[in-house]
Amino acid sequence: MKLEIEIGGQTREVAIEAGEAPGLWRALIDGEAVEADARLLRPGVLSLLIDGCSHRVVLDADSADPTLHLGARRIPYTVEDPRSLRFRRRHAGAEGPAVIKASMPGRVARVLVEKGQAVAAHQGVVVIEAMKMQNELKSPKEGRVADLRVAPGDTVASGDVLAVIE
Amino acid sequence: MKLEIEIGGQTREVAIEAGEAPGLWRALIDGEAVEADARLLRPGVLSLLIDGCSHRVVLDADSADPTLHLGARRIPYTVEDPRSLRFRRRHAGAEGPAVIKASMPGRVARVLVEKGQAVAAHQGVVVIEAMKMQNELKSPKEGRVADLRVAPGDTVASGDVLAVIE
Amino acid sequence: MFQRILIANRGEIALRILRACRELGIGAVAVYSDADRAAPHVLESDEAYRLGPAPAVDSYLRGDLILDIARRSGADAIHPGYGFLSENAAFAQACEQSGIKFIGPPSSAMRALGSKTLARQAADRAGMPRTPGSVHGLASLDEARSVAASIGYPVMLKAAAGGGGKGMRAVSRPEDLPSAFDSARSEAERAFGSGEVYLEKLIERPRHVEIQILADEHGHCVSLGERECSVQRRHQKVIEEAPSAVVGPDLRRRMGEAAVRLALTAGYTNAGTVEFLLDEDQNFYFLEVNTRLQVEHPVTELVTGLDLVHLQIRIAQGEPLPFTQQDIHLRGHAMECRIYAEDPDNGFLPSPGRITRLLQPGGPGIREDCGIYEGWVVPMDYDPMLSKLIAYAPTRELAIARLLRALDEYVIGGIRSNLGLFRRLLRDPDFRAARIDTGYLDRLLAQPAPLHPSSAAPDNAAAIAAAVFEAMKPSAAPSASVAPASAWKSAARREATGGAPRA
Amino acid sequence: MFQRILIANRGEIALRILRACRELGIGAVAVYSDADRAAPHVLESDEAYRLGPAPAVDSYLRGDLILDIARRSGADAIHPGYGFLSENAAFAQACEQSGIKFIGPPSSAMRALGSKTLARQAADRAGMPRTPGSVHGLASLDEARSVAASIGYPVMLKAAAGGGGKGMRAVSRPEDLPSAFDSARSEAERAFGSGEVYLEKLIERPRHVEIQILADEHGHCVSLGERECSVQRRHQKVIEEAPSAVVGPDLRRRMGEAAVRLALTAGYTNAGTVEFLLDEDQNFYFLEVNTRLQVEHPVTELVTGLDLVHLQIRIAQGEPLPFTQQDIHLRGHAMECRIYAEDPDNGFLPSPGRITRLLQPGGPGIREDCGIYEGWVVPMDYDPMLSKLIAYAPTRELAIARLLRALDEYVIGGIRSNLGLFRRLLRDPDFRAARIDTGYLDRLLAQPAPLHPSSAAPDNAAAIAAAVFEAMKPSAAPSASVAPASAWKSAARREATGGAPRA
Repeated sequence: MKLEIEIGGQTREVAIEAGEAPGLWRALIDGEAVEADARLLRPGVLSLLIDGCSHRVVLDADSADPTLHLGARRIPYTVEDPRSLRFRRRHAGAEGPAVIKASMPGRVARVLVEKGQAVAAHQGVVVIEAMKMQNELKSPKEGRVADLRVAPGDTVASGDVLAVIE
Repeated sequence: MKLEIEIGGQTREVAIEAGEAPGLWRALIDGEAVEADARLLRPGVLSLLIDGCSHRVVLDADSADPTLHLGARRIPYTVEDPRSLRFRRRHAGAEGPAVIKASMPGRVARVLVEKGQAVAAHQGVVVIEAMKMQNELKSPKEGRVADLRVAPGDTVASGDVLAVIE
Repeated sequence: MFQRILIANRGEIALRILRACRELGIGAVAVYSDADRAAPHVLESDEAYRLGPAPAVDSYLRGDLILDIARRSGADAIHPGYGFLSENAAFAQACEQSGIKFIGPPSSAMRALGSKTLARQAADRAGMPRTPGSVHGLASLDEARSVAASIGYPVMLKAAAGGGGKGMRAVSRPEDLPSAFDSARSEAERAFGSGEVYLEKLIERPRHVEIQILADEHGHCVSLGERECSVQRRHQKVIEEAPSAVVGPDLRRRMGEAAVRLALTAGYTNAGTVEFLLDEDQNFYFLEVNTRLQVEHPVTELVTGLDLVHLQIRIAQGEPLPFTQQDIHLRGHAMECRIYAEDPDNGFLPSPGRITRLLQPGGPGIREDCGIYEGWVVPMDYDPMLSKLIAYAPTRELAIARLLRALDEYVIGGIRSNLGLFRRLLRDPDFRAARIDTGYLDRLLAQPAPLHPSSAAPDNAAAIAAAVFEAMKPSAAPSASVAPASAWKSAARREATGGAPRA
Repeated sequence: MFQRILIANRGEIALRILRACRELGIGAVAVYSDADRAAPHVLESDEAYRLGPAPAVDSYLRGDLILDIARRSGADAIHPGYGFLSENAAFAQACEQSGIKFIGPPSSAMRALGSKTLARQAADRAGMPRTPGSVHGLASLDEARSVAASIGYPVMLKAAAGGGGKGMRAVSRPEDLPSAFDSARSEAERAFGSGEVYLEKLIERPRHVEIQILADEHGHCVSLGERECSVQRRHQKVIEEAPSAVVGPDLRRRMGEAAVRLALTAGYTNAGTVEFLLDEDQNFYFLEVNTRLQVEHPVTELVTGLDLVHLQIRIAQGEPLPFTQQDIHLRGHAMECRIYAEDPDNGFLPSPGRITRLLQPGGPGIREDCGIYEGWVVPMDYDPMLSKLIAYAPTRELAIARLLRALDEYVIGGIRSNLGLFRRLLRDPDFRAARIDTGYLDRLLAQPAPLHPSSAAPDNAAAIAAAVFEAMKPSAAPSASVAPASAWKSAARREATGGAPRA
């Protein structure tokens, strides 16, 4: 299995295959051969031994881009099969209307614009509230509210699209 | 769903169905109507509210007969659908040769008899060892070793049949 | 002896009080909102009753419903915890009138000390040092001008009903006073329903040092030493410790005596905290009284060896304090981290949601007062505190080392937490040297975070772990051989030698 | 300062030492058998190396492999924990010869105190009370007869190399001596490779009380008070506590001074325990020395506020003790339960296997030194200890209440454990009154267990929970209505009123 892994700001080419015994893996990482002994203690919790060095790795796979907790470090990463559609799409670069996404999970406290309305850059669009804190989402550019997907009282998840500015 | 539950030495007739809202259940237990609010916190861990009384119930389902941890109490039980085959088989009563089962998980330290050999009641048959402790399994009756299913060094689980005495 | 205590709270503090009830053989009655049906305090309670929908105004702030449940469940007493109704004198009074013991001070003492201006007057009666300034609400801008001129700039405008930094303004020049006065008043009005503000001299680089007191209903009151809570963000405490690194026995005694005097003057009973500012010359100034158990009470428990919730319950039952001031001995050092569901890398935005993974620390010297479990959905309706991680050790240095060890064992997945903030804070040279004041953390956060010692070059381990997780996915295709045999030779040879320690 | 310590152990004690290393900034090198690849001590280590197959003789007892890994991984020191190689003087000597520090006493002191007869001679040199009897191995049955006659029956035959009750025989009449002498000798020969046995006077209903000592390499030695470990089953400790309910300051001082004298006489360094029997008249008799850290060390840590593993490491680094005897103050009460994978309802048979559910206690005053996690497969190859649950509280009564509270929070599923035994023990009136001796637990277990207060009539809750679990199974058929509408009426009405507390 060949993978391209974006991790810690770098892209690594990793080829990996199961070794002779259960739990043993052989990897080529940017061409360098590495042997790893990996045991899944319970789902998402891995004990990884590489040349005697012991690593506790916890997988946090719920968000769009998965995250590893390697010891005390929190490391977001992306894994791509170089042939996959998503990979090509990401690497094609995206242009188009500006999308305003929820920066945290919460409830919509206020909607400050109407659909079709003209907005200035940095103008407030939606206010999200969670845990006694309010967060105002602003328009990234001058434009027009092409879509408005939430109303006051709605519950939103982090990353949900709230509005689209053209 | 109608069930016959053997629990704490008693047999209870329980009919149960989901209530109006998620987590609510309506039960008839030996004819008495009971409402329960049950939330599964994670697999096997249940928060049960009955008339305001709060119970933490943990299911331990791995053994042949499942066990509940109700607060600090450990309660083995069996659930039977009255129509099931197993139910009828259990209740038919079993007769026949004596079966010697492992009383604990462990490794077979010694086998004290041979297949076909005559044995006296209470004669040692197999010695199991685990955690620095040895446990000698004895024949429950006088007879003959009709079957011997383990050899020294074998690993056995609790309840595994070690030998059959006819 | 109480038969049953209703715990009018949620989260870690509800669980902590519930455990005290268990230990004293008292039934624990929990209440919950719809967001908390699966909360740990419900799971571990003896009885649990629904209050209402998730928002606090519909549930944990509904004193009427809570009193009704207390009556109907046969509870003798109500423990309010902290927050919610804990400093609500009207609720305490309603309990008193219902014959249900409110585990806290009498409502009269709560009223006398709950307003900051009234508390400043009480401090004067107790002969206690306080910051120069007014002890009544300012009637007008003119009065504000004249008070400010008499005490000298810089000054602080504060809301009498205040808390959490609302209605508070620092003013360094006379020309800024009018707008600050107006905005403080209107903010206080909005937040607390009272626009009363007063003025005090601003203390430069103060430490926040507070004294824990315990008073029984027989006129005995003791102080249990201080807590230093100078590490704050937006007036919210982040790390608390006992003892303070800069408070010696003499200062401790003087602050303790002042706090006890104030409590006795005000007819205070049960547990309470008298907060002070400590300036760079070791002068202390009365700040306010928290008429309840505090979040940070565990650090006092660890250095005194006492259980404050047990003692609160016993005091409320009318028992006299089982010790005198001379019996209180502080030993070792304790430090607490408030673990929050917030994202320090993203403006400290809240991070409610499902906890998908949870690995918790344990072992020597670690106490965790926790309100979460793996699978729990942290509601968006309440404050973001998940847990309190507390370390005890013989010295401050070792308490810090122990907290860092425990933080390294701690993993919270699915939501963001501020664990990383503590890993940074506890390694900061200024914090380690106890060079802290209430502005310390904001100054630290204004600097870029130092790189993690080993994060500069993300090592192979992370990439390999990611690949292993990918390869273990049920969907992963059976892999063909990916490397020429020769590439594995040295590895295979190394493996054949057995343990293969590094050379 | 050590750079790296190899931990030659497994389970909770390996994890506990590993945490101490972390806290002191020292790298922790773990070793593991094939049964322990997924063990917590491997997961949390900095480096981990395979020893060999599961049986201890092929892994944790392989001193040669362990020393080799220490050398190759660059470890400066080896911590042996307890059990395995911890009292193996030859291994300690091999470490000394390899220039790797053995964290424990010098091999010479281990030899001088490791044999019980040599230790009795050392006790005599230190002027320490011991049980009447021989201080050398018995050469013949005739010698045994004459010693027994001189001290008077009943007597105990004991193996000089003994431990765990092996090679031990109580003899109450002269005519029983010959067969007891033969069987003790052959049992000792089989168990320890040495048939040396000696004779001592049997103390009736003794308490087991032991003194923790710490000695640095500069001639300083202190005692850290006593632990009472009288609750034993088959000579294995089950509950330990500090302080003992029957040891007052004067007795504590005298026992402590005797223990320190013995350590200084024998050239002892590092942590050690001097065990005594205490008779009903408060006379104490030297029993033996454990030349290592003990399982029950946490109760001493909690009442002294010290960290014994930190101190072991510092002593091994050549540091002087950072305190003197006068600095040691005991405060509060600590009690430890040894949680085992064994089935008290079935002859205490071992219960290795997968832990399918694990709910662990926490909160105030609870420490857990634990070597398991949910999903861990408890190997059948080692002793059955899973975890140590330890409570600290201001008084013995509250420590017991706290342990009971924590035990109620604790659930171990998939295997059997002795949690229920502790729930029974801690409620037993004799235990609560501290009317205990080394025979106490065997007498208790000979009585039928009292019924659980609420287990006499298994209430509806258990049956309903079982039915809910059944109905939640993916295979459960969609249920048809099972009751006439009228049966639900009152319940529906109750629900409509909201919280629905019981009347």
